[in-house]
Amino acid sequence: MMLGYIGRRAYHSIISLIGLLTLVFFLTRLTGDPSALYLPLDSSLEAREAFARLNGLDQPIHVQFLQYLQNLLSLDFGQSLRQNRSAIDVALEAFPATLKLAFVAMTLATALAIVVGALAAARPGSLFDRTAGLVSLAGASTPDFWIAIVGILVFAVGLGILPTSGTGTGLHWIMPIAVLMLRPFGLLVQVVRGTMISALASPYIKTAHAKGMMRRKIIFGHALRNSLLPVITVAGDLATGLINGAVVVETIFGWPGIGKLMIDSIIQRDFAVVQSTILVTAVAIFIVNIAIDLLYVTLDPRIRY
Amino acid sequence: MTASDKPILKIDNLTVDFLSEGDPVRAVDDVSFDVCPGETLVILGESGSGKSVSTGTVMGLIDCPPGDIVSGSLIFDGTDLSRLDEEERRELNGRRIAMIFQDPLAYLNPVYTVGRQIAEVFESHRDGDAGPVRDKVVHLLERVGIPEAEKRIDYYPHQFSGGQRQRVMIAMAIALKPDILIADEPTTALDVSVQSQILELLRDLQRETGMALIMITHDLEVAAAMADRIIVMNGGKVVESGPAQDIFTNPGHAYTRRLMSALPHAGSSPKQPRAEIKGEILLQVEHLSKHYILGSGPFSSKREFRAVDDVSFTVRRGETVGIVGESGSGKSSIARMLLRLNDPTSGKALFAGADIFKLEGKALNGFRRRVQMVFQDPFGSMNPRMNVRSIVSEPWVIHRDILPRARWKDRVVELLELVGMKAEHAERHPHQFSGGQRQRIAIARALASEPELIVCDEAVSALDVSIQMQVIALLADLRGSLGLSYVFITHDLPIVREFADRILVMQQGKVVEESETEILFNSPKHHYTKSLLNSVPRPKWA
Amino acid sequence: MAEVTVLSVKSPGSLRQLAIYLARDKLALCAALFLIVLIACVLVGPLLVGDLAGKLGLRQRNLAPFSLEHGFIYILGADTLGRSILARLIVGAQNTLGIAAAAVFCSMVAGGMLGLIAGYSERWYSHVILRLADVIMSFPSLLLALIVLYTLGPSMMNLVIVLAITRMPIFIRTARAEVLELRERMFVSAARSMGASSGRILFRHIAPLVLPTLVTIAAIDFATVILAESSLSFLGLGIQPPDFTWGAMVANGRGYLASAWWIAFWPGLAILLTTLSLNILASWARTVADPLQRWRLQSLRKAPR
Amino acid sequence: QNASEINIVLPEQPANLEPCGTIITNVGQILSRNVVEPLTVIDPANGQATPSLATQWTQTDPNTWRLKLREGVKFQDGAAFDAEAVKYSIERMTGGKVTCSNIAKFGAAKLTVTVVDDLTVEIKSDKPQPILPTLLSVVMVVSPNTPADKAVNDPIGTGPFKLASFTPQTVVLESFDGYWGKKPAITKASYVWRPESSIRAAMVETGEADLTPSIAIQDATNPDTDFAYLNSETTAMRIDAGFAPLDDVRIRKALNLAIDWEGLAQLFGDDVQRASQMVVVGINGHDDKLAPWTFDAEQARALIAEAKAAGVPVDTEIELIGRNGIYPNGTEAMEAMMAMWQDVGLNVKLTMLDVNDWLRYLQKPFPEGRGPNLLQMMHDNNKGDAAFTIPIFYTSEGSYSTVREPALDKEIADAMAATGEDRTTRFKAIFNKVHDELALDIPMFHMIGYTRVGTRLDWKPDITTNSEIPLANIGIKN
Ligand SMILES: Nc1ncnc2c1ncn2[C@@H]1O[C@H](COP(=O)(O)OP(=O)(O)OP(=O)(O)O)[C@@H](O)[C@H]1O
Ligand SMILES: Nc1ncnc2c1ncn2[C@@H]1O[C@H](COP(=O)(O)OP(=O)(O)OP(=O)(O)O)[C@@H](O)[C@H]1O
Ligand SMILES: [Mg+2]
Ligand SMILES: [Mg+2]
Ligand code: NI
Repeated sequence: MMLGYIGRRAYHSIISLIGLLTLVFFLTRLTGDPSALYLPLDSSLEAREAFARLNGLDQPIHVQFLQYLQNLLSLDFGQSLRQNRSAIDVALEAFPATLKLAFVAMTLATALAIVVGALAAARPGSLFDRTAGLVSLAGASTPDFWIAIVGILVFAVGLGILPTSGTGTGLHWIMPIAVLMLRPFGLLVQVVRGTMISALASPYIKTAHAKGMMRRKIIFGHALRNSLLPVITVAGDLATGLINGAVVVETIFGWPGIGKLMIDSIIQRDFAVVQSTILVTAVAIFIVNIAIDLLYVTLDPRIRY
Repeated sequence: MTASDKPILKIDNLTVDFLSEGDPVRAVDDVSFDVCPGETLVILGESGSGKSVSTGTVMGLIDCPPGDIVSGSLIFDGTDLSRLDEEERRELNGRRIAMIFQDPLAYLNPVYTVGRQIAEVFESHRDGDAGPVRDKVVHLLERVGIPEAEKRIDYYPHQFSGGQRQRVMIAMAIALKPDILIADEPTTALDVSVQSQILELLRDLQRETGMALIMITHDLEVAAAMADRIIVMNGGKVVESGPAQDIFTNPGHAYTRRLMSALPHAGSSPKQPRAEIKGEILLQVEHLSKHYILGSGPFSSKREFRAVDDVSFTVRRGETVGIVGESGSGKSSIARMLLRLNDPTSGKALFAGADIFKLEGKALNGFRRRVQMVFQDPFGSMNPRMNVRSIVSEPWVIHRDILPRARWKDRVVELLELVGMKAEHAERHPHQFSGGQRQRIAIARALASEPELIVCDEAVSALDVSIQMQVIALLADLRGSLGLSYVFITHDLPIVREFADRILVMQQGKVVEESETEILFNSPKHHYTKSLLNSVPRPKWA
Repeated sequence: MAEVTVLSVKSPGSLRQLAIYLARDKLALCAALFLIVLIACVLVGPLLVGDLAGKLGLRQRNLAPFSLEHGFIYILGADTLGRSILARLIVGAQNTLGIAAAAVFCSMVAGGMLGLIAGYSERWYSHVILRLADVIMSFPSLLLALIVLYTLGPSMMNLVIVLAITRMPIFIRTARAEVLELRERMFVSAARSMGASSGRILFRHIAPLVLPTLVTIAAIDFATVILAESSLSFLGLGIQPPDFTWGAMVANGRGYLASAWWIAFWPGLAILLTTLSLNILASWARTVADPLQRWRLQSLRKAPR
Repeated sequence: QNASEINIVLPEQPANLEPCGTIITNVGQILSRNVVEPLTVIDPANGQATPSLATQWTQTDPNTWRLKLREGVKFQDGAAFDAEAVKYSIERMTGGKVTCSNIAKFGAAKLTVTVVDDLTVEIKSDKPQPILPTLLSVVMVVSPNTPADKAVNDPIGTGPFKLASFTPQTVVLESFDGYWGKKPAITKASYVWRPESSIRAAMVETGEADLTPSIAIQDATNPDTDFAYLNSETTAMRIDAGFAPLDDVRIRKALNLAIDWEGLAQLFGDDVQRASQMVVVGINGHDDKLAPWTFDAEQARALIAEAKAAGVPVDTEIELIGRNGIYPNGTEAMEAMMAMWQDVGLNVKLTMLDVNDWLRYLQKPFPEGRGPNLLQMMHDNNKGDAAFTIPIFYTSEGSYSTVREPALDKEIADAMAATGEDRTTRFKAIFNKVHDELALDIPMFHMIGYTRVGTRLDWKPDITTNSEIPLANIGIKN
């Protein structure tokens, strides 16, 4: 039954993926002819026309699309106009950096948020609850670039304990991860807290107390487990948000990831790269969503599809 | 077994309030009682009289606030329970004091297997005795009579029947052989034979370990069978207490007297078949089957379980068909199918000539107005966000033509009063009621839509005898005046005998016997029916 | 947004009652007062200081805060064109809150609605909704913005549409996740057995239990949307100068974090306080709406002892 | 880290390393004169071409130039540098198979290259090319092993450094032992990129990097490390003279007069120079004496009133088209200017566009349905000659031009054909006419760039820094 479900989902996902790519293909072309962007400002009209011809941009759009589909069949995702190489290579090269960042940041944020949120929910209105709420919300609603730049100014320039940016050592991870975590952390703390308060008022929590279970186990075993559904959903959404949108961190800290690549190629109308990055992230996002849906069934036996 | 006379638990002057905007609700008022090792104390009392709250206080399960322990001392084995810190409390709960909750579904965590939930008792109190926890859990489940315990241990609460969940609850409570067991209506969903098995189990435990038992029950036969001493509560106060036999034979307080006289089994006045049930056939069930697909996890192997197996019966207009039978024999499953809440695996059910399972749109809507159900688990069947007023008036919102809006408010109060509740209860939410009160709200809601057929699934099981009689009388009255029909699922033989015209006896998904009430009681044919009728508990002192 | 939940609590004299509940939670009271001040700014701010917000002061660029030399209106300093930050905060509130509220509200309502349907129904359209959510999640918001810009042109309406659409999936998926569990509850069966229509079950029985989580998310999304808006104005889709929002003010100060922190700080603080207030109110509303928690806000009069 | 290894942090990642794209800032700053070398180099002081791979050049007829090539030069892959290689490189540029940005500098000229002998080539053009040696500064000579039909990311040239690696994080150059010239002090240079100016400045401050070009003025706070230099960029507003009321010269003058130039300059720093023409000092054709417009709101109002009296529809809405991110504080400048114009009574409305949208307005063909508009723009001429500026702005065919003045066309054509002193005076005359008489545009400022150079390095930026950072010129202090 589960395998059947996965199969069905995969099938649906492939259809949506094709739909997505088609949509992207036609819609990106609505955002203007890129020829002028690739040539110096003072280049002539003829030069621009020559460029369009060279890159097949002068063809009617449906011809371009058929060509694209045909190439897709032979796993050719097009050439990047900007980078002089295969677009899918560009996308795949950028992806791991983002994935690593997103994975570490989300894992940490979720774990931390669960602990903090659960403890806050255990005693609503307590000092811990209020402080945790304020701090996490402050983190979540401060502009990320603000935190990033101020962080660099303080920790790298002022105190000199962390490198400003770049990749390499473990120290290089600290600030990007911290910045990336803030919003997911803040949001998740709130979600965990809210659902946990309701869960903690359920009768089965009384049973657990009557059994003499440890408070910690009651909170994290019983109440948390029952409130995980929205939590993992939101976490999943935030994770996919990071997969295609860790732009600020990528640009400021110089992690060459897919978010920055996507923005650049959109602004530059590097269509093949736009399509390829969307393909790569979409596959990742679809997989995450399927995984989350499967998780629901494992987490709550009453759920069925 | 000798009950030592030094009380292991002594409660003095306990008063508990529930606070809210406005005046506090006094749930328990100056209650004192004690219980000695090996002794069984039965608490009888009106529904809503504070039985659950006062025993909940012993385990520290009343949330304060909004609960408020105004006064009282709780001494357990020499320690003052109100002075314990969290860790000391934890050490006591489950190991030395255990509790069987009244409402088994709500009190089981829906996302864990029952096995795991029972195992947690062992894990929370890791003591010397080793041995695989799982084996112990299986053993416990077997002791409480869960069939196929080895497999069932990996199932989730929602895959159990009402009575089975109750037994899981019991297994959980007796896991560590506590010094005191508080059993809050432990047998409300159990058929008589399983009930006697459980009662026997409890007595065994008392013999083995000298466990003190505080048992709350509405069932006078059970009370008589178990009690050494009895206290009777009414309106939050203890109105009478004393040795069991004295109370039964010589009740002092007016309420106790009323209780005893309401006992339906006392005078088994042979009932004449009522004449008016010759009406047309309202419901005709043909070869109904329900097979559940069972599996413990999303990826585990599946197997089929026949919960309802080729069941056929009919209900005439104005007739009451009682369904009795083994716990887990598929009674609730039938009810749910008749209400179109679960799809049957096969079979037909015709309501007023139309196949219920094929109804769509308007016809379905009309059907739902004409048929109502009182669920076995009343708490779960009410939206926790709605207050009683909106719960009871919901049918009128759905079916606009039943009652003009202006009348709703009065009608809600009327209905509540019919089932023995008060007008002020209308503004409260479900969690603020006792088990019996919730059950009555559920009945009031079922009556609100003025149906033709009500499926009652253990609808009066949590009510004390006096209120039970009041409700039954109400139902009978409606049957007479409006021609209502009932499918009345219960474990309580005296009640079906009193109320039902015809009875189906079920065992393992099959109807093993069906006949007129009096015929069944006087000359049961199937051996299971016979065993049911014979296992009526006997007073302890007899 | 908080009002939405509150309205669903029908209790006699509910408005007065709510005021009493609000007074019981000091933090929520502060939050509400802050929001009232904001709303006042939105309504009368432009009349009071409207001209000052646009008045150039090229010779007092980046004026530091806390000096009264140039008058009280410059107490928070001046921005890169020497305009009073205080005046701009007041005037900017209108656009900022207007856009964010509209976008968040639309995405919450539309997303929540679709999520309810997707979770409750097992028909084909619930699959379609979910795959749609997948597609939106994979579709870069920037690209969407560009496309809208090129096809529909810049306008406030289009901006809100873009922001609302991109924020929708989280509401869809969260609502659905909760519904998956809630629809298995007994009271849903009970309602169904009474003949309640799917609509009634969804909106009367299930939605009130889903809403608190959605409101929590929406409250934090407020900040996200304000900041996202400013990045869209970079494309020309957002609010265009001389109009501005707090998000644009923050973005404007981005380059000056090292030299003139106050330019980005004050609008950032305004965003933060707004989000914070909304969250505090959301969590207060959650308590009000939950009968099991409502006692926290009631005056519990104990019996004399 | 070795003392002779340096780190450079650039504002933008180079999208590719195609040697034919060195006029793109982030490609040129890495490749130009480091990996690949041009035939000639422009002297920043006077705009004249000086020898590089070509050592001598003579104009044999108006259309033909003969170059002598440097001897003993080798490509980094071992191939020999000779006339064939030069021919190959030029043909690769002009062949149309590779998108070549540099070729734009040649306009529509058709070039034919003939090998005269091993170290001599002749370049023939279809039109007279008086400044061909200047143009040759964009001809980067690549190894004949470079594919001719495909843009590359692994350029091979004759420069003192060869490409060691190119990843999404960094580009590394290492010194090339076979270099024909003096051995540079630096042995290895790593380039990384961070868009945020304050971060780049911080990286040099903390020693993580040694050099970063183009930091924002507000980050250039340390006089010891931060150098200001005129960066050859000139900002301006183009007036679309094709629409009323902008077709009236009084309005155009009023536009120039209405701006508080001193105040506006605050946005761009103390060192910024007020511009009166579209090229900077040092470019052939720049007229020192041409005075910029000054701020005179009264006169602007008077001119507008006068025009109004003459029936010019001065109340028509004028669209002010800006481009996001065009230069630091560009949006602020637009906001400020709009406010100032509104102040003198013109109905100006600002629209900020993204690059691609803005480009439609910049280059011909202009979009249909536009009305009177002012376009924010920036012009960069670091190639030494006003020929890279005047025709595109002011001739009828010029790709940015909104002017149609046959007389002016003629004047420009003559100037373009002229050489030497004559050429200079003619260009100056055109700039004067465009500014004082026609007021065709609103020149704003000659922009200033700031570069932060770590204390370890001995180097100063100059006007060419926006297009190249020759590592060979960088010394190490000790
Ligand atoms: N949380 C609560 N808030 C307010 N009132 C409550 C709450 N819980 C229980 N009560 C009230 O306290 C009284 C005692 O309830 P309790 O559950 O002890 O009754 P009970 O004797 O167990 O009844 P039953 O036999 O019906 O289970 C009831 O009137 C009930 O309405
Ligand atoms: N959702 C389910 N999935 C799997 N098995 C189920 C499910 N619901 C009920 N069962 C099984 O079907 C059988 C019949 O259950 P049902 O609830 O109909 O019993 P019942 O006759 O109402 O018993 P009780 O008197 O104890 O309430 C039980 O053995 C139970 O374990
Ligand atoms: Mg009770
Ligand atoms: Mg049942
Ligand atoms: Ni009973």
